[in-house]
Amino acid sequence: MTAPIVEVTNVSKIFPMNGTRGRNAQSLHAVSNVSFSIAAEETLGLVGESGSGKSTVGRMLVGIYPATSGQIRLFGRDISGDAAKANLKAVRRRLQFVFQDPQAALNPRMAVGDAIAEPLDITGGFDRRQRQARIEELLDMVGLPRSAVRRYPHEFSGGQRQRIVIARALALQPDLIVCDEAVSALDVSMQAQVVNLLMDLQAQFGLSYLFIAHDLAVVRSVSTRVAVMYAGSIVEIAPRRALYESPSHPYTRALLDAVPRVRGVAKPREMLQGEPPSLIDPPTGCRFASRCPLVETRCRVEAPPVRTVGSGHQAACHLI
Amino acid sequence: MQPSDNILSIEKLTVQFRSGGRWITAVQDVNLDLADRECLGIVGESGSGKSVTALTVLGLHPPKSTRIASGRIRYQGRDLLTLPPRALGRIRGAEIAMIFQDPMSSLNPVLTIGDQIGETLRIHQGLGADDAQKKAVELLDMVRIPDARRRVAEYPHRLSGGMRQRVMIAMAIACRPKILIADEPTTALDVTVQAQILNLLRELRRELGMSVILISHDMGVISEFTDKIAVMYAGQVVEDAVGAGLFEQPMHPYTDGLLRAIPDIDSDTARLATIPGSIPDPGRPPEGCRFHPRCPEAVPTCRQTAPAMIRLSEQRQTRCPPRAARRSA
Amino acid sequence: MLRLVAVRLTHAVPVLLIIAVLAFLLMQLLPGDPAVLMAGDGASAEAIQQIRERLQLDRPLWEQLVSWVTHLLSGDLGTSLTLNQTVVSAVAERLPVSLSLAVVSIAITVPVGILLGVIAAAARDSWIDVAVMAIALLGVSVPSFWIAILSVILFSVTLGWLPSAGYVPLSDGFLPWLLALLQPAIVLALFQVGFLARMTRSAMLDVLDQDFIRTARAKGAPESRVLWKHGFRNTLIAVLTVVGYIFSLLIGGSVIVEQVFALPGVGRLVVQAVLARDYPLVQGTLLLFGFIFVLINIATDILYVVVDPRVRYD
Amino acid sequence: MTDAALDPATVAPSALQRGAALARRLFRHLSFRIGFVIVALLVMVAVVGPLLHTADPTAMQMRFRFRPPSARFWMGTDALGRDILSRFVHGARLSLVIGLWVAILSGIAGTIFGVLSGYVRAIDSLVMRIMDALLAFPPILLAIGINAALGPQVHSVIIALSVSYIPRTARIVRASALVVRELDYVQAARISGASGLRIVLRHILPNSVGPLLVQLTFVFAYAILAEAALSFLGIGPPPPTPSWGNIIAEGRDYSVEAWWIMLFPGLGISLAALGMNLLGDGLRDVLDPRLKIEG
Repeated sequence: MTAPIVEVTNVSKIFPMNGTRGRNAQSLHAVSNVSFSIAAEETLGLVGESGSGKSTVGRMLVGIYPATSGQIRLFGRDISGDAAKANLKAVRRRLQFVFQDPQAALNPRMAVGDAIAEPLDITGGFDRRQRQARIEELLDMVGLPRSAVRRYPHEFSGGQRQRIVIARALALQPDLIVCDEAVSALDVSMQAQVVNLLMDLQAQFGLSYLFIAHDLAVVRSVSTRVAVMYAGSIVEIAPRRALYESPSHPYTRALLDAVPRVRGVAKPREMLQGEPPSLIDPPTGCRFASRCPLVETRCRVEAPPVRTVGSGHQAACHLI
Repeated sequence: MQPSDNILSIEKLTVQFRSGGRWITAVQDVNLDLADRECLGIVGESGSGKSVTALTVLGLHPPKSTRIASGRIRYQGRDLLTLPPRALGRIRGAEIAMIFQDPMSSLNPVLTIGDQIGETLRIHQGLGADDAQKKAVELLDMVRIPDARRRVAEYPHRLSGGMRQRVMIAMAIACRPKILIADEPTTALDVTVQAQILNLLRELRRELGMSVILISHDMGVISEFTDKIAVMYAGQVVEDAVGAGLFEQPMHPYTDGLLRAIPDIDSDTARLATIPGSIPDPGRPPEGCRFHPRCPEAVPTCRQTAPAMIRLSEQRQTRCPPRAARRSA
Repeated sequence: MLRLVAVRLTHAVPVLLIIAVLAFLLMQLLPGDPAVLMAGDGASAEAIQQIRERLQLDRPLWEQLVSWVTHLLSGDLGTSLTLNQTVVSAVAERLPVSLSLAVVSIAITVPVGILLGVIAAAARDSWIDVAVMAIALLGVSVPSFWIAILSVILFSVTLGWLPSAGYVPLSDGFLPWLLALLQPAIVLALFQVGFLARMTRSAMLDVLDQDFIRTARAKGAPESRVLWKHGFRNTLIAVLTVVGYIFSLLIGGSVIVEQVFALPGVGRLVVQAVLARDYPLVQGTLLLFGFIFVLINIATDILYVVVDPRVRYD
Repeated sequence: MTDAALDPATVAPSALQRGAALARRLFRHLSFRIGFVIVALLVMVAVVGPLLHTADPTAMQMRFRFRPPSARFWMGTDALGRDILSRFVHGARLSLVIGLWVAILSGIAGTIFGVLSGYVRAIDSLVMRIMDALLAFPPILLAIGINAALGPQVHSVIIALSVSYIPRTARIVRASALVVRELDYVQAARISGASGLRIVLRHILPNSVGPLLVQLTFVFAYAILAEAALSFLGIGPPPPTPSWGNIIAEGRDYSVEAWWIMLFPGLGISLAALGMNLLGDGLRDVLDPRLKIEG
């Protein structure tokens, strides 16, 4: 197996809180001690509820936020250390991002062609003809007519706009695309179309995805491996079948249980009470302790170690 | 089914919006019945007209840009659509209550939650400020908000999304309504919180003997929660069914496509089935059956004649003549 | 709350300082030799030199600035060139007139403007809305000095109902005071009523589109309650901001209205000072107005916290 | 809408067609239509008027003092026997020229300050403090002060009023820059390595044009009113210049006997301000219904 293209080691992100300075300064521990890797042509699904830190992880990966501590290596280069800026610049072309809201991800005053070509224009080195040819090629790839070039985003539906955003992301032939809730804003029928498009593009170009989503079913359908985040930490990471068929962390089990099923009879629920802890002053022990049905005394004091449960299957829980 | 069984009947409802100087039909010819203590689910994608239908029941659609082109909404022998505003006001919140999708924006940010819950009681039961506040605490207890006595004086922005939706529910059940309309009540919430809220609604429904109309785009939520389901597409009900039959044997190609397009959490799928194309422009719905441009089973007549609902059995209706014919054959 | 006031006041210090420097720099903007300009045409060389010395114009710029700010801190704004009194006493003498005018005018503006705005928003797109907004639009389009003259012709000259000019101090009785101020205050209020009505309407329309308004209706709340308790309460931040801005309009407007109605207020003083090239007086009054406006802004900021629980300053 | 965009057979409209479509939407708006007609009429009066009506606005004819409106003097004559119509026409030209310049100058300066403080965080608080301080002076008073310093001339009126409207314009541009710069499409550009200049030029400015344009229409209206007020106070363009405010100031002493002297210029000011305000209302509703801009 070749070296992974993404290696994230013990990364944390702490945001200083607005308006609190000096004595009672507070900070938000959005991501704590997260580690994972992504291999070439692989999709890592990252699931979690709102505030779990999954989106922050994605943003750190493309350099929107610098990591507070830990190491992020992309394509073998460290984008978190001293040479972060230069290294990020070197790998920038190989990175792209697809946002949740296709409405906000496109400048309403920019024609679709110009939007798609923006990464080309920023990088430079494409003449008029090459630029035009690439735009048309990209439109073909995502299944939009070439006549879209001179149209504006408001003339398209949500699903079509997301295709435009994907075309823009593909412009420079990246190797890694971070999809942050990329299909969450779409209706079911549109969602299926865009998911299939992403899969086709991956097969065609050998892309890797970090696929961030709250919808567990969608994540299962696209991912090779899946990581589950809770309150800033990864609680479990496993190949998809292992995660869905034999989840070992109590949170993963509860999460899977909580999803309403269309087919088949609902299983008796082991329903989670309460809500995730505040990340301004996160608990010392296991962050899931306050809601865990199996909680023991040590869970409240001691942070759980990461245990290997099976091949590529790890979970952070005292009780495994 | 006898009309007397139904606590609420929507009959031939057609609602239009004004857009760019034209009237555009958002809801067309919708018929729905809600029996006493029943839970009716309305499922559909955005633009299907499901929320508009629900809002029309309480007259909460924007009055200037909307018109009811036809139809009746019968509740206890009266037509809600022709009721004078004051009479409708006495029903709103007291007999028919409603909760909405976004608990963040649905609560008034400058009033305490106690004020807002108490307001329902002050309006309908003429309670004084102190009594209303006391009742508000009881209601917060009922929706399982811990530490209700302290929380009652909080402002909405201090509560989490799940808590706010509980406050909305407390507000809605304050006067023990006969009908609760829940418009995408869990869409903005996380899945574990969604489970809590659905559970709470289920318990309250039993405790208070309410009938419920649940609107959602999520087939899973609808499937687990409701007794009767109507599927809407482009402003029309395309199929309805009592019980789980709809999921086992959909009688409309749209329902079929929708169910196939949902990724399955319990198995590894290689590739999702899709419905080609996109939802039609409500200003220019297709001739004939509204689904025919996207339908894999369309036959020539589908392009020409707009189909009516066809009754298949006591439990089922569909707007797809070819499927109906195949079934009876 | 006290801490908040203190914090806001300290935040205002740099703004006040910049205002003081701006007022000072205004003097320096004078093309050519300010002393010559001030002395007027055909003044003798000695007279010019005298002015130059009195205003310390012969000293370097930064020294002038330091001396200006130091004097300012001790409450000394200099001496008027034309009035034979200090700037502070000249302003203090006229301030009650301007304040009286402002109070009466605001007392008219706020309720009328808000009421018109809320009514128009409630009756959105109906003929009532169109009519109310047409009136508001006229209010912000018709020049006040012109309407003042027309109003004097009608109410003072033709009908003889109201005095056409002059001020009666409050110590001479409330009614005469009010009567003297009524016409100028109404004329002054016209623009602001129009402005406030337009802004209130658009703020209301914004709020009335919000989800919690639908919640209130779903509760069965009567329309008047929806409008005021849920709608208007949420526009208070926007309305407060506009009212704060109206104070600055009021100061500007009073300059004109005091002129037309011959009210001996600060606004009239400024105009006289400008026409007489009495620069220390111009500077001093500008500074005063700037300070008042900053204080009003602070008051507005503090009131935000009162009307909206979400607003917090740390 | 979505189907047409997807259909490869339909051709995307050209920039010209898009412009025409926007114009059609604007003209469907009643306020805009009325405002446009009023402003167009005044512009015609100001541009064509002096060519058709060639009477010298400053020529005094003592024989014809205080003539009421008649076939010969459509708007009558003033105390010095000058033709009011002629003065009115020149006043219109002056008002519109001043309004236009103030809108342009405060628009340019306001945009620069607004973008700078909205995009470059480091200088935001300094720029905004200065703007706050400028804002502390009511426009008319600031104009009086600057005018006093620069002397009573047309260009000092323009400079004075431009300066007084910069803070408000800067705030509007800053507000939209603050919103736009957090939007996903700007993030996307950043991820691709876009420079700050590119983000400002391609993303922030194009999306601030709407609010800016609306604001400047209102500034135009206020500038006309403010110029008239300054002239009326005797601090505007010096007396022989035929400005609307001057005419009213001169006619004020005879307002009862010779009402026509002050009537027409007053109507002129009101109409000009009304027309621009109506245009602004229309632009606001059509360009961005959620905008709340005024002054």
